[in-house]
Amino acid sequence: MIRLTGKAITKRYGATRALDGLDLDLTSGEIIGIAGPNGAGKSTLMRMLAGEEKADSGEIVLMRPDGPVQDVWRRVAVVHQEPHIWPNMTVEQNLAVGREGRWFGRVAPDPAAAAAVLERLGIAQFAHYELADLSLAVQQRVEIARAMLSDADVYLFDEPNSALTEQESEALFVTMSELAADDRIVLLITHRLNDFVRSCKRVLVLRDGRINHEIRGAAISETAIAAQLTATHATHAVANPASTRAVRSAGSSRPVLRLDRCSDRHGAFREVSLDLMPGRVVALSGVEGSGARELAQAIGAFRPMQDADGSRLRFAASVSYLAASRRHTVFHNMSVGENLAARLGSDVIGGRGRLLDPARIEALARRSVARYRVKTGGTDLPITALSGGNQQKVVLGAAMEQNTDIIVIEEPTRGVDISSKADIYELLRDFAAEGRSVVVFCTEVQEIFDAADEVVVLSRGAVVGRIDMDGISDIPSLADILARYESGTEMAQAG
Amino acid sequence: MTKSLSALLGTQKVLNSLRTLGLALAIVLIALIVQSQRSAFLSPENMLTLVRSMVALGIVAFAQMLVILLGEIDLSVGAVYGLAGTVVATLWLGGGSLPFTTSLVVALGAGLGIALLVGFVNGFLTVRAGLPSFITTLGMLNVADGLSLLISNATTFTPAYNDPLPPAWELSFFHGLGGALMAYDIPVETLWLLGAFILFWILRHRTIFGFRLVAMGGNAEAARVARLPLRKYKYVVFLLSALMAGVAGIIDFSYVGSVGPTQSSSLSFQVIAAVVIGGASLNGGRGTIVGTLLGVILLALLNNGLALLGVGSFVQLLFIGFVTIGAVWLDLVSQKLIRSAGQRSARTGAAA
Amino acid sequence: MTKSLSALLGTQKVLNSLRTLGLALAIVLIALIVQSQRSAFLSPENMLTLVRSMVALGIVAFAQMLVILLGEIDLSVGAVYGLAGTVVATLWLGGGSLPFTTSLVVALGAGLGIALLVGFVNGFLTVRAGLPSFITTLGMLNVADGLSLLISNATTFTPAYNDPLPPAWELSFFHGLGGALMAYDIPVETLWLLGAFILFWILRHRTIFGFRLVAMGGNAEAARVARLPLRKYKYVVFLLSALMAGVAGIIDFSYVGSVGPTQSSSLSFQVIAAVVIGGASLNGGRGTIVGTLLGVILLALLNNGLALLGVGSFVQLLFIGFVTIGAVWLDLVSQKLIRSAGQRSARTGAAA
Amino acid sequence: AEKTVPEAAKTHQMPWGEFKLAPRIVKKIEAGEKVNIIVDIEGTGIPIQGAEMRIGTKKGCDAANKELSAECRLVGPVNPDTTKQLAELETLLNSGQVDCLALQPPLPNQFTGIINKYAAAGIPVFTLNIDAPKAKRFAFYALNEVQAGTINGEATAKLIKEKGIKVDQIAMGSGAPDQPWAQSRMEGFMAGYKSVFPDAKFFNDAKSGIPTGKNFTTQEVLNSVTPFLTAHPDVTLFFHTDQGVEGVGNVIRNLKLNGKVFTSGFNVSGAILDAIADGTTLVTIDQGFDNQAQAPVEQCAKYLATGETPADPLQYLRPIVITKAGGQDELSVEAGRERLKAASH
Ligand SMILES: Nc1ncnc2c1ncn2[C@@H]1O[C@H](COP(=O)(O)OP(=O)(O)OP(=O)(O)O)[C@@H](O)[C@H]1O
Ligand SMILES: Nc1ncnc2c1ncn2[C@@H]1O[C@H](COP(=O)(O)OP(=O)(O)OP(=O)(O)O)[C@@H](O)[C@H]1O
Ligand SMILES: O[C@@H]1[C@@H](O)[C@H](O)OC[C@H]1O
Ligand SMILES: [Mg+2]
Ligand SMILES: [Mg+2]
Repeated sequence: MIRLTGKAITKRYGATRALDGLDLDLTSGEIIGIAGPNGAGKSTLMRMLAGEEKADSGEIVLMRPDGPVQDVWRRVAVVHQEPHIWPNMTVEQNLAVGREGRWFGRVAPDPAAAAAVLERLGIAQFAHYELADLSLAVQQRVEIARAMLSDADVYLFDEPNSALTEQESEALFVTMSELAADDRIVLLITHRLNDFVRSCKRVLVLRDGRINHEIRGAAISETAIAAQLTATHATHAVANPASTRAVRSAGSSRPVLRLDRCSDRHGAFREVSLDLMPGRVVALSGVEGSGARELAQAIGAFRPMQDADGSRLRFAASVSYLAASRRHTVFHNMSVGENLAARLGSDVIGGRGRLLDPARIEALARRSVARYRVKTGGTDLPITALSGGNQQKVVLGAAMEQNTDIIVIEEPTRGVDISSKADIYELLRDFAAEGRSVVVFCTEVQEIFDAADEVVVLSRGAVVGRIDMDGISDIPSLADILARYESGTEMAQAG
Repeated sequence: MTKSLSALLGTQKVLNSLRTLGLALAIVLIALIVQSQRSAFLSPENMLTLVRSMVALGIVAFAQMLVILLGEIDLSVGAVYGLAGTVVATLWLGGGSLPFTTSLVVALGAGLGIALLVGFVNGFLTVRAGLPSFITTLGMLNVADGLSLLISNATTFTPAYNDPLPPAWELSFFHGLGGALMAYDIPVETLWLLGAFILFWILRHRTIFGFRLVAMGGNAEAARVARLPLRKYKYVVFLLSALMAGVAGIIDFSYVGSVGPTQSSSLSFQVIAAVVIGGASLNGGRGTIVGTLLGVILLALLNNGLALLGVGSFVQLLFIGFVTIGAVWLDLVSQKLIRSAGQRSARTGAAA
Repeated sequence: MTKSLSALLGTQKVLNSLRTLGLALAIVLIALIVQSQRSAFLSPENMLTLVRSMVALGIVAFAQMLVILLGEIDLSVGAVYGLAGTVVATLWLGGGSLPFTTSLVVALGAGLGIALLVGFVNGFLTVRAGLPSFITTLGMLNVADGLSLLISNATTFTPAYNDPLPPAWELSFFHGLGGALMAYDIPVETLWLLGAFILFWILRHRTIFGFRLVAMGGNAEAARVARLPLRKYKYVVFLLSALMAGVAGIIDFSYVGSVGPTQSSSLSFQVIAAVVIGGASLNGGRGTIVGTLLGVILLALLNNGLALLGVGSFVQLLFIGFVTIGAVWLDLVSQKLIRSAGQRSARTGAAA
Repeated sequence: AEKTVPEAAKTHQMPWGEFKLAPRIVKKIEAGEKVNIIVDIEGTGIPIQGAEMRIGTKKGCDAANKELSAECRLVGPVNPDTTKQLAELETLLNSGQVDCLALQPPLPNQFTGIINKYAAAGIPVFTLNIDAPKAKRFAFYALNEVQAGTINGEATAKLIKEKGIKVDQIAMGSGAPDQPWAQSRMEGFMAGYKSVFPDAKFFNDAKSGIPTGKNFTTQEVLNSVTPFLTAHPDVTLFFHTDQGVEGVGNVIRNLKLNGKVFTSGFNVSGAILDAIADGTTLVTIDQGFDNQAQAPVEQCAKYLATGETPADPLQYLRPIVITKAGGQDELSVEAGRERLKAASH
């Protein structure tokens, strides 16, 4: 058995206490979950355990049956919240970095092991593609593959599946349990509470830089964890989608955008017809390569789209688009406030004489920070000082403040904690309620269930199913329908 | 007292505004040393000389800073500087290889026009063809140099002694562009520097244009996702940069009173050095107008100081090398000190 | 047929290796044009001249490519090139400002030693002080130039006519470093180019070192987290770059038969241009040795071809500008074509 | 037009050995084809120098065509660049494009190797402006830099004496203080000046010239000499080794030091002449860049047509001294203007 203990770990960034005398005692053999609101210190803890940064004080000990380990970090493998990958290198080369082996010759990972891992994660066909050309979901799996390929005692997974679909996550959890069964310490951080329920026997709740609570065995349930997480804003119960849904489906009239047999320039999807009705949230769903993500990008005007006669489609409605990867949404050189204002025009942030008015930007930033529940020491802090989930809230806020006719978001609540998720769905609904339209591309069934009024399922570039969420009462049945559409066992029905 | 200090330093804003403190410090230090050796340093005449020597470098550097803010580079400015002056001279005075002459006003228009044309080509090739701006502007540097030599036939032009002599009003108008002296013998050129500084400061720090340049330069991909008009802005910065180079070439021509073939790459180099010394990042997304001005001052001061001291040319090179490195180092160290002082005080403030 | 084509193009690997096809195409095109105008172009003598003119540029560029691969830059190479030659000359031949002379072997050691010292300082300031390498190496460019002038006292040295004349074996040994002719009148210098190409190709494409440089240049933060020895590697590339500049300076001294104060910045500029033309990204993470060689060939070919054609020196600048841009453009277009062909075939392959 | 080539041209005994004119050149001349005379200078874009040498080449060519049918070309990098110039020389040699070469190497003796290669290939080489005395060249056309500096020093000193100007200290500067020609001019100037004022005090010596900008532009001179003169009020005479002297004149005017501070130097332009008329500049030496290019081109033709070459390889050209009033062996400002016009049109 392997045991990892941490004593009084403290880490401060300026005035922020990211870890505040945290104590930890973990043993191998099971997947241990770590839950906690955004900014609680989860990723910071990971960085300390992996030795990527030094703690201000405290002690971390890794005890193997043959004695304590000298450099703990050598025995730790990490899957980071934002993939730490090399966009200029191929998938295969990414796997080889840091474990190149011999000094001379062509550098490549152990071919058998690499092929097996890539196969298992379903990305073998991309082995020779540069990562810059691949989606966040693939990048995330490359990050996972890197961890899998290292021989470690401790495996840290920081929101490893935030961009993965149900099936892809499932495969990941199987692998994780195998690791645990192989007597490794496996840690899982996620905001998808269901993940804890299905794979953990022990869940630690981290709040304000300390382990605050522990739930074990049968006591682990979504409501139990949620209760711990939302303890401070108890008023924010998990949203009840069904109640609001009824109101919204009423006021539909003319579509905000009408797609009539539209196709992707590069053939990612073909002959898609779709009406975006005002007041409604449409979810696009489909596995990697189905064309769903590309359709979202095309509606977001981020990718060229052709209409039925092959000419480039331009639409009259204004659109704002938010990509999945924060690498592509965060202006890392700017402050929180500046990020919130970055998408806005001079009509909003300009003052007299159309010159920028710093006071106005400041006021707007403060308002947004409150509105989107960003946990930050101030609007003038660099955005890189924020936790992953809080960065997501900032970029989401920036996109929503644009006030366009349509908003298209990939993975809207990626990395966002449970209580803020509900807020965000509500904000999306409010946005739609003003006669506008929301399109989301989600990989998580729960999110589709919580957010959408309508689901469009794609497979191999074609729409294979449309689901009106009015008829869906629970998540398992939604998952079931989605799975059947995606595997092609049920043909499309008129939407 | 520590309380108020901490309150002061704790705010990120103050930290940001102190960014180029070390550079300013280095400048003061050098000035003190020079002054202690040569009392003529602070004389009004020398101060005027110093400021005057910054004019071309400064106004070209401000615009270059915007290019660099976007993560691009404009190597062609030196050549455009030369080209604009040469075109004005050849068209106005004749004697080059053009078969006709024009009035001064037309010549000035043509000079600025050709500068803008180079800027446009720089923009076009970078934006539309997607070439790295290093290549685009390196190519255009050669093209502009070649054009300038072809048009002028490598002649040196001197309006005041030209044959035929231009009309008196043209001569005095041209002299008024940069060379004429105002009260206290301040040359008109210095007004251009002042004007450009104010203009570019506003552009960078008080317009949505400058704000977005920072965003685009910091993360072009995110800018694309946010649908910021990246391509349009690229055109604009290249046009601005070329225009300022053209203006600098013309007003320097006016001040000096003559124009001839110049080695163009050296100005480009100095300009970029000034911008980088001033704290801008060649990767884009970081850079201020005040920093750039400080970079320009440092370079001009060094040359002025070394000339004042009468140091031999070989040793001058050593000085320039060491001082450049030293000043930027000082800047970096002071930034770190301020930052950690800020954090410490923020911490005690939070603890209290 | 389409099937096999798609199978071929579908493999991303082949696509990757076709990266610099367009550049190679541009070179062939230029060669064809020159040959059609001047049959002397393909003569063995001219080919030798052409290859010879690439030597210094090439070996310095290979090392510079590694620096650029890391996302850094080394502006000091031109100055180090001059400094190494000057130090060797002054120590060996006397007549500069040093009060003593040494044997050739010691002088050579000192020449390379001082090059390495500059490389070390470049590395130190970039790694330890955290200065941008643009500043570090710009500073060291001036320092090395200054040193070179101070040490040599701006003298021009000619070993074969020196007073006192060095021992005959030293003269012939020195001549043998780069100037001597081998069979078919091939100068020894060309062997250095060949050797450097092979060495750096292996280093870049067949060693962990090269592989990690790509990783570090592509994402320094990820490299840090993966515990790659970023700082050590930075030292190494700056040392390598300075060493190669020193070697180039010495073998060019041997070939030319004399050395004197030269303008150093132009070599630095050419070297960086060659690397960027060869497809390397100044942001790091992208660049190959074959590409760099093609960049070097393009620049050398242009000079050679224009001289053969007898184009005037002013018009030459226009050509150099346009052709540089054109070649890189062609490269880009061909890359896009190949890539989209690959994607199309990959898709049809996947659909089938 | 058939023509025979004299034996003296086909083989010629030079101090450094026997020269054999390339048979292909002989054939060319005999067939009446145009011979190629190439003028290769260190910088075709250097202010004043580049433009005047271009004109000199043309004038030389006109004269050459009286001897035989010739085509002349001015080549060389735009700005000094040793590597580039060398590669160009090699290329021209290999492609048989040169029948006679007039060469300005960037530094003395720097191109010894390539000159010898030309000689071995049977191509006559003449040097101009900067010499390679150790190489197999036929003759060198330029000023004797030390002598020209001395003449300048003497002329300047005489004027100072004549006008009763008080000179405390003399400084010397150059756009290229590291270059041999600049150091020679400064050396000469010191000697010439001291022949009149043996106790003259110099701020610096020939090896430590004040740098005034390596591109020889007026801007650079303004930025360096202005502070220098501001800081050194006791420097009342500034000798400048090249066209930067135009800028020094401007500095004196700008600083309102007319009548207190004076300058002398090299080269000629409208502005320099005006500064002489103004009295801020005392003496300038017009190097006659046009003559420096013209003479070797003419000599090329002469050798190929007649086999004659000067007995003394050092063909120093007469320095053209310009002062306000002119005088014996000196041009006045007006005469200077006339010459300038002639040299640039
Ligand atoms: N580099 C940094 N500089 C300043 N503050 C930081 C830095 N990194 C983290 N913090 C702060 O430390 C706290 C903990 O951050 P951390 O990233 O560990 O949160 P988290 O639990 O992972 O949140 P999330 O679920 O949103 O990812 C936050 O308040 C954050 O703002
Ligand atoms: N042993 C070998 N000898 C000669 N050429 C080889 C050898 N092995 C591979 N090559 C060829 O050399 C070229 C480049 O080599 P390599 O495969 O290392 O590039 P790469 O690693 O894909 O480049 P990058 O690291 O930039 O992605 C390819 O065209 C490859 O086919
Ligand atoms: O007079 C100088 C000339 O002799 C040199 O060759 O180039 C620069 C000139 O100023
Ligand atoms: Mg986190
Ligand atoms: Mg490789």
